[in-house]
Amino acid sequence: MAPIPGAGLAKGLAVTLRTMTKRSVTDQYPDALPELPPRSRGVIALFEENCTVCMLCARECPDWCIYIDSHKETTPAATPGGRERSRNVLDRFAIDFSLCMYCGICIEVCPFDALFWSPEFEYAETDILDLTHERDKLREWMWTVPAPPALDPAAEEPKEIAAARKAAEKAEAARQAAQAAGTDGEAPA
Amino acid sequence: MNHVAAHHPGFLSPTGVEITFVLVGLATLGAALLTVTTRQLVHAALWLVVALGGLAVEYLLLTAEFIAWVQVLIYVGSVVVLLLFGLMLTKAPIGRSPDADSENRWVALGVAAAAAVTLVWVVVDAFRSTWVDLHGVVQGSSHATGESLFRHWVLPFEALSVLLLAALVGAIVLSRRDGESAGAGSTSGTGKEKS
Amino acid sequence: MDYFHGYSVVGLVAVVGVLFVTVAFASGRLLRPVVPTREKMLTYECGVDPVGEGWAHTQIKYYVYSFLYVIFAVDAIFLFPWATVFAAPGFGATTLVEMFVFIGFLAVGLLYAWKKGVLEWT
Amino acid sequence: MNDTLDVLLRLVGVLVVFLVFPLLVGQTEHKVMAHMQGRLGPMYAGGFHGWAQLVADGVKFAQKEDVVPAEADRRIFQLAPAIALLPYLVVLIAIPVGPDGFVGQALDAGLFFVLAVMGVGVLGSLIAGWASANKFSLLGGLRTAAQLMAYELPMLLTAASVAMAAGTLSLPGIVESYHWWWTPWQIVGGLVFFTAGLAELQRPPFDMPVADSEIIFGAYTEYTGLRFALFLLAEYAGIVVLCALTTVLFLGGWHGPWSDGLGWLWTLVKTAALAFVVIWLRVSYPRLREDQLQKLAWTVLIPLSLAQIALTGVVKVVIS
Repeated sequence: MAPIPGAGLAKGLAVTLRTMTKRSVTDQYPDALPELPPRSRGVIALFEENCTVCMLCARECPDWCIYIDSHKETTPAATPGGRERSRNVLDRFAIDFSLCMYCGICIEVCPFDALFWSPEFEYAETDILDLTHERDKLREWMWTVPAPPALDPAAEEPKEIAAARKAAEKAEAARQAAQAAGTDGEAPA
Repeated sequence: MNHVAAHHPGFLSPTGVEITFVLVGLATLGAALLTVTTRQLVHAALWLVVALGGLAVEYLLLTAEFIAWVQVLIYVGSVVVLLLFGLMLTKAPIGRSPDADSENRWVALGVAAAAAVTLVWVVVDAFRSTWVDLHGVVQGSSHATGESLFRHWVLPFEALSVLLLAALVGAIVLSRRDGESAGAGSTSGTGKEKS
Repeated sequence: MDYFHGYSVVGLVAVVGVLFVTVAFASGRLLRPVVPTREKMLTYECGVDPVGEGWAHTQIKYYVYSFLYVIFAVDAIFLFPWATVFAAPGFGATTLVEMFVFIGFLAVGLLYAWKKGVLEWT
Repeated sequence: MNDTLDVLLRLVGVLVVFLVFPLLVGQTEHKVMAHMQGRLGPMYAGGFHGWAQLVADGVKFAQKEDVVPAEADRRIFQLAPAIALLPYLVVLIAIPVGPDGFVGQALDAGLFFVLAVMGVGVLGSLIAGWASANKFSLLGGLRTAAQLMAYELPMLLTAASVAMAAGTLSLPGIVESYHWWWTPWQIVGGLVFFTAGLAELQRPPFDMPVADSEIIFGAYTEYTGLRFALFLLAEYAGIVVLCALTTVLFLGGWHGPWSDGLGWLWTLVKTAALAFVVIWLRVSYPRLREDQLQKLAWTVLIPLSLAQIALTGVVKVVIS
């Protein structure tokens, strides 16, 4: 309820005038790069050395924008008389970013940590077909993937590190046990 | 007249004014003819703009400054807008309207010629010995118009206001009845039994 | 002769304006491409093909606004010659009253229109 | 010879003002509007804060294809921008900038001339709306007509009020007889005049005829390239004319608070301030609905202007 007629109008004018005198919030993007928040979803990068062509990402993708081709290679048996192994070799890994909706499901489901979010976002193209990026480009983006953020100091140890540490401890224990056994065996002998 | 022109070599000498007057008059006449002969309704309205504008220039050349701009303001600025508004409201088509011809061309021509002859005769007869003094004081300035209007013609002026009021009320009454018979929701219930 | 001088300058401005527009359009013709296609020449309706005709039911009662306007404009015209003389010696209060009578009638008309609900659109 | 040169200078001056000032207003609008919305506005064209943005726009417009829809009335469609633009150029010559003949051409009925000719410009958008053969254009044209008819009247009435106060219709004459107490005396009339002028120019918040969220761009929907640019130029030239006219009629033109020495500068400063207000209003207020527009004109502005006329008449007769 405005006590004076037109008070609301004056208030509107005051708001715009005040905004004009303040600094604008525009990022001058191409001149000054934006400060991206952690975990920015810019583009999906492929760490292809980790990929086993399990196809989980392609199957889980809601809009089917991941294309994977592969073939099997057999490696001769490592030991004479052993069985020869077959191995999946990646031929093509492409993501069509004109279809991708940046849901990140492929990254979530990848069991071997081959897909990562990169904050890189400057990959606009003038032709929509050029938005399908092949594995070399996806591999290049891997270099822009930031290191995972540091853990909370009070957090539980990461599982893989815990596993590695346990393995290392076990090996150390075994080595020490062996050493001990070696010296012990000498003593009674 | 000649020696005055020699004293003031303006852009338009009195003879220049006369020549311009005749040329603009011819253009106005042409535009008026196109107005009544074109088959395209909106084009007719636009030719009317040209004709009315031409008339305004004629007034200007006769030093009737005030009337000239009244002509522009009232006729070009509002009567033509009224016409165009009406044409647009009633879906004036682009292109020819076959029913724009009432098939009475010759009768209309006769009426127009008779009206023109009467008007010219009356005007010439009435102002036989009066001449517009082009190189003297401007005779149709707003000051002069106001002076004669409020010194000599006060009563017609007041009568005009009554006339305008009548026109206003008439327009409202007519449009209200139209609006209600068209089934438009109206706030007053008085007109319902009429339709 | 000041009068004709003044208005010939006004006329010249109009001529300059017409020249400006002509030159602009002519040079535009030289500068711009002309690549007509059928789709370009279609009436624009936000991308879909035009539907129906460019006409919808419009209530003719809005036309009364234009009548109101013309009548009031004719009224307003008389204010101008009046404005130049009413304070001059020999006119004064009488002329003021005359104009008030004139405007009074029109104001009655406006009140009538207001009362009749013509000035509301719904 | 001297006379011819003088006239030529005035003509060139008017044309230059007509082509430059609207661009200045437009560029100011770009920047002011951006900052009022917490943005920066154009920053690249021309280098320094995008000062050449509108020049770049002009170059772009001139190179664009001129599309005339197949259904349109070709000739009239092409003519409409000129009709919308030219009246403002013609009007500009009668607006006084400084004392002692610093005006394109002083006319005895200057005020009346200006109002009459400005009314013609609307015909441009009207016939553009009709000739486009587009239903949105037609709606825009209808709204333009309705808006003109509602707001021309308060403009006329308040201008008459100033003419009464000055006792003349000549624009330099009006400024000549200005006293500082005119502004408080005519303040209501001034506000009504400015508001009605904004509405005639279809500037926000009175931009119903070009409401882009409803009818695309009203009468200008089908226009492209240069013709569209001319419509825009007409709008900004209209702002210049309206602000200059309000300055001359209600704010005392070249009269400054301290000295009249830099008269023309005062006129320009006041005009620029009003142009800023025009932009400011655009940023601050939402668009009025069509019925609100009509109601505002007929039930607020016209009664107010009639009251202003009564006040002016009484005060003038009492003091004379």
